[in-house]
Amino acid sequence: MLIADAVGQQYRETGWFGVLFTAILVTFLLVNIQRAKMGKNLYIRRIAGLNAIDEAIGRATEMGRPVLMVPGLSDNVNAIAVQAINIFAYVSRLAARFANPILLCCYNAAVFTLAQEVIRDVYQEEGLLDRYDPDSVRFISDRQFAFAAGVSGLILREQTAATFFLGEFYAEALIFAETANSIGAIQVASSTEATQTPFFIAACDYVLIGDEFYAASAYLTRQPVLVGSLVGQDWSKLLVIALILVGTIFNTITVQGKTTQSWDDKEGAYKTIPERQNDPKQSFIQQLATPFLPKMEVDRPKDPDAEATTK
Amino acid sequence: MEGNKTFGDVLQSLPKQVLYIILIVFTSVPLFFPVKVPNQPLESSIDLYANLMSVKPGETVLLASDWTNSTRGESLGQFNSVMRILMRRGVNAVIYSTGDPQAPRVAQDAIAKLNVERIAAKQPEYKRWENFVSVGFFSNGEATVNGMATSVRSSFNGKKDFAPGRGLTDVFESPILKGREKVADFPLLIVITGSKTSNITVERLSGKVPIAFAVTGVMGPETGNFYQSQQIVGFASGLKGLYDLEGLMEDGVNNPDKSGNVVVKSSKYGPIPGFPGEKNDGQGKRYYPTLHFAVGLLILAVIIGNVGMFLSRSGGRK
Amino acid sequence: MNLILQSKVVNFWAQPFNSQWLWTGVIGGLLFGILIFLGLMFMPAQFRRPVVAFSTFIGGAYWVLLYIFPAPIDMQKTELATGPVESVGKFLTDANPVVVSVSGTVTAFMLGLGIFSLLSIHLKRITRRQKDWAFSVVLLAALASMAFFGYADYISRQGPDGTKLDLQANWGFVNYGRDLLFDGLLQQMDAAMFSVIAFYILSAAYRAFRVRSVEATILLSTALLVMLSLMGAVAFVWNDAVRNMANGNDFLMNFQLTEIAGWIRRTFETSSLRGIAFGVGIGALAMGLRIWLSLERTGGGA
Amino acid sequence: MPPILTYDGIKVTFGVLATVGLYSVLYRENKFYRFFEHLFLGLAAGWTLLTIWVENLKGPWWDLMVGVAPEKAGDPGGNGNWAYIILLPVGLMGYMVFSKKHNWMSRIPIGLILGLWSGQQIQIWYNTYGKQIAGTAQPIWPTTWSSLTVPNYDTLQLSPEALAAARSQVYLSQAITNFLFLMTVVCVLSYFLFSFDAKSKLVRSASGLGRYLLMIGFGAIFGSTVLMRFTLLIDRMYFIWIEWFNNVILNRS
Repeated sequence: MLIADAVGQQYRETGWFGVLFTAILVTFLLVNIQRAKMGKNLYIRRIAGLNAIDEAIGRATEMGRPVLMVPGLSDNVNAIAVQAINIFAYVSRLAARFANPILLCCYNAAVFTLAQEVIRDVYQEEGLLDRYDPDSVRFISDRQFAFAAGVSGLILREQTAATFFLGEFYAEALIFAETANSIGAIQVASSTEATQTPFFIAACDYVLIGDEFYAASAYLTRQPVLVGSLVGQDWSKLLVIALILVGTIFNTITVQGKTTQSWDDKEGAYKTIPERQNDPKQSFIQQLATPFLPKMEVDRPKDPDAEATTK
Repeated sequence: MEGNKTFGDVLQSLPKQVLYIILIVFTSVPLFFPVKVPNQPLESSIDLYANLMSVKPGETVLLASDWTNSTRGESLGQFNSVMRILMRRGVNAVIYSTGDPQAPRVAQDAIAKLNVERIAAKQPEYKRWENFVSVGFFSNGEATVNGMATSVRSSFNGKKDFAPGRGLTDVFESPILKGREKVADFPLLIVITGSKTSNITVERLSGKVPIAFAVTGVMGPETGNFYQSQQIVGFASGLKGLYDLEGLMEDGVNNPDKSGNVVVKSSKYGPIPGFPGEKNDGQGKRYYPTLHFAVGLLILAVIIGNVGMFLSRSGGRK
Repeated sequence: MNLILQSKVVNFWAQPFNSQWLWTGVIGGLLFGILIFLGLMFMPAQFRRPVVAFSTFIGGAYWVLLYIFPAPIDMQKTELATGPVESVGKFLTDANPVVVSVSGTVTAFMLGLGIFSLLSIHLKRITRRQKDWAFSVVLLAALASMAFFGYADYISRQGPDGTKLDLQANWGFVNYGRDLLFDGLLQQMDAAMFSVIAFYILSAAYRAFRVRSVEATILLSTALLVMLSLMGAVAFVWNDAVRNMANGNDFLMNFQLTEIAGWIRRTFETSSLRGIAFGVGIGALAMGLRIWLSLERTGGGA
Repeated sequence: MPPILTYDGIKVTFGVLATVGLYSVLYRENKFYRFFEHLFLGLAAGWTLLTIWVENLKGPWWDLMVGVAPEKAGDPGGNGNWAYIILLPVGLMGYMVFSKKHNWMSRIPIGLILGLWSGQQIQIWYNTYGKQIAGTAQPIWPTTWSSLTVPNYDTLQLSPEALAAARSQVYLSQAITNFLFLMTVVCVLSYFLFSFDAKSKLVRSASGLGRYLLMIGFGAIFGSTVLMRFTLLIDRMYFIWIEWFNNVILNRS
């Protein structure tokens, strides 16, 4: 009984490791954000796709055609959508200065709300609120292919000169990319869905691959917080790499040995088996990742309103 | 300009519309002439089949049906095959959806069609409430699945389905949900999806219950990732996976056919029977041959483009 | 929290269905909410960021706590917690459905904003007789009829004999209307738009897949190999050829098309996806952290 | 009665019209497409409007707030938890976004949703990636040299024990594969290191290699996902030619 008080389910056996690992990552991030805030200037490597943004907007201005932005098809307002909107805030700032019309098409109402709010702020900060048209940030549809149809319709009718597809994109990615390509618009694209990236690579001018998307706002705005967190992310990646390498070594050594035991998840216990090589599952790193939880029963007093509460 | 185009340039700049028309022809004509294509099932498909066949009759599985008609081309076939296996082995199913508000209806329609087929074949009907309950749709997928990790009962709380003669009744009064609290009380969780819900399920439930997937081809690679790290026990991906499944239902695994030769071998499993003679093929059999023509055309187009490029390059040098 | 929002036993927070006390509570709560609303409206500007930051923090705090706070071991719903730690743990797990419905509800209220945006844009277009205003009429008409038939159909399916409507024979006008609009049109258009991608793949591949650079060549050749391996017939023929050549030699058997493609996918596809996933995952974690603690300037953090 | 005049016939015909209408954009943007595009958007929006109440508010909010009516005599029914009403004003704050003066208030509900999302990220990170990290760490040195590649278990007849033992071995080919897998993951990860000076030779070569390995991965992804796209087109063609033209128009089925 005491054990239940002392250790929670998630800390049994090696369960604590997951929590600890996450904690370390979080610390990495916070520490580096702090470092950056204290004015330590940190290096970021060049990201080709992002330098294209200014070029694209410039081109749109010359042609006097609108810039179209799509913050992905997130089901709800989440970090990916927020990140996309952060980048679009930068884009709209430039567009606002050049008095270039913008068009921001949203898939989700909450994202639409946020975008509406953020973009308005941008124009306000630039002191160009008179140039801001609330209808330039639109909700199109929250049905994937209705959205696809609507956006490609807009691209074709408005003859957009530059298009930005940044965020969570799925199958519709290629519809946007090819439609934009057919009217010769510059496309800067990125999907956090790795499975869509090849299609963007095939059809778009500039593609941000995977993580570059999260690096974007730091790269563009150089806000200390963002840069710091980016460095923190790198540290975290190095930690993951380190863990993988250590794990590989442990694993390689472990399997050289032999065993007559094997863990049975259903039983929640070891059972004896004829001799064979060690299962990599029994190596140190594997046990950290997947704790072998023995069965454990704790009996407690029954709840008087149990009937009522379980109804 | 148009005049002095070399042959290479022409090959490189075929008008889109022409390609499109050819594609339509290539994907239409073969439909009228279905043929059986030889095939070797993928290991992941065999694992899926084996796991489906290993559920004991009378047991109840969780079935997340997260597809609608927009991925009908792949998901409907997969759903049908999975349901056929469950029905024939007398396994009950608790059907819920986190993908699309419409998914439950689509699933029920599909089951209704399968029942017509069963009755025609003099097999018992797969009855609502006694063989399957439809829990319905959950608008906040992440959180619901997260809740299932701690207690299925609390996350399905208040959901109702039609009980014969009683109208809408709390699903937990259904015989097939008797005494099932935790997700671990179910022998298998099957996710048939056309969207990302499969990832959500793995993130929240992996390790708590055996999970099997039937996903659309585009989700295949990601799913393979989970499969390899043993977060899921097996999966069918896209039309290929479906065609595998239909084949396995015909031949079984390590299972000699009439003429005694084993069609599908796997050292992982003992003999697993199939359902020879019953209606096993559906969409897979119908679409898979046509797919060959479509992909063939794609490859051809790429080759033509490259040939054109080389021609005009060498032309440039002269 | 679960005491306030999910108590099943009657107490101050939970009242029987349709009892006058329940409605008193509802109205009282509403008035209270309106007061807060007004309070916020006239609150001095310097408190705005803190308020937003607070609401964000509270939201995240629940999941973080749920993650790090010791969860009771093997706790059944019908059991009582023993000791303070357990009772907090139980509270957190029990609160799960409440948090779910809270986030779900707040999101749901937002949905209306989308419709609002659509209406404002298209009504404007119609009243000002702007270009394509006729199509805006189509859009609004479709919106109205879908909503009407959908809701009428939903109503008709409530109650004990709702199951009847699973059979087309028992359908009424509204059921047909909904079926035609939803299954007949909306779903079909979904599928149609989805399948348009096939055309675009063809044109994109034709245009872009040229062996210009090393990278392009690698990408192209892998793609071709995998595609071929997934074409059952091709794979079968190739494998057959190899099997005949190999006659029993295990090593040569590895050159079956499916083997090669499978190996590439297992070795490179999965691994590169995983590499990307780690990066993106960490990115999302970092972003989540920054948002949760409102460290960012633009975006949700105010 | 000919199938074209039955309800199902009409329904299918509508579907075909819509499909053709949307396909017409492949030729070029035209009024026909524009009509179906707006029809599509309208229907979708109507459906959303419907789901706001039916799917997202009635069950998860209203019913919890006002409780459920007793079904049969003696059944107390579900109690209502009136405090849920407080979510209404919170949700409505989002609508302030259109106000010139108080638009900031829309950030409160958004903040709440974002907060819930961010918290979950921290909660699920390890559950998602922990296993994959461990799964990436595989033995890269063989345990046996008896055979360089994995023997074909199907051909050699082994007792279950012997088979299990044989399976537990790591053969050279597996070791190499594992190594390549490991290398790909590591190189790809280091390709996404942004803050390290590219002068460091190790990082540069690793990330350079990473980019090529990525391309192999992307190629494979393209190859394996492209088929699905065609499948859906084939399904459409089946719908038009078989389900409509053949079964409805020619009335052969």
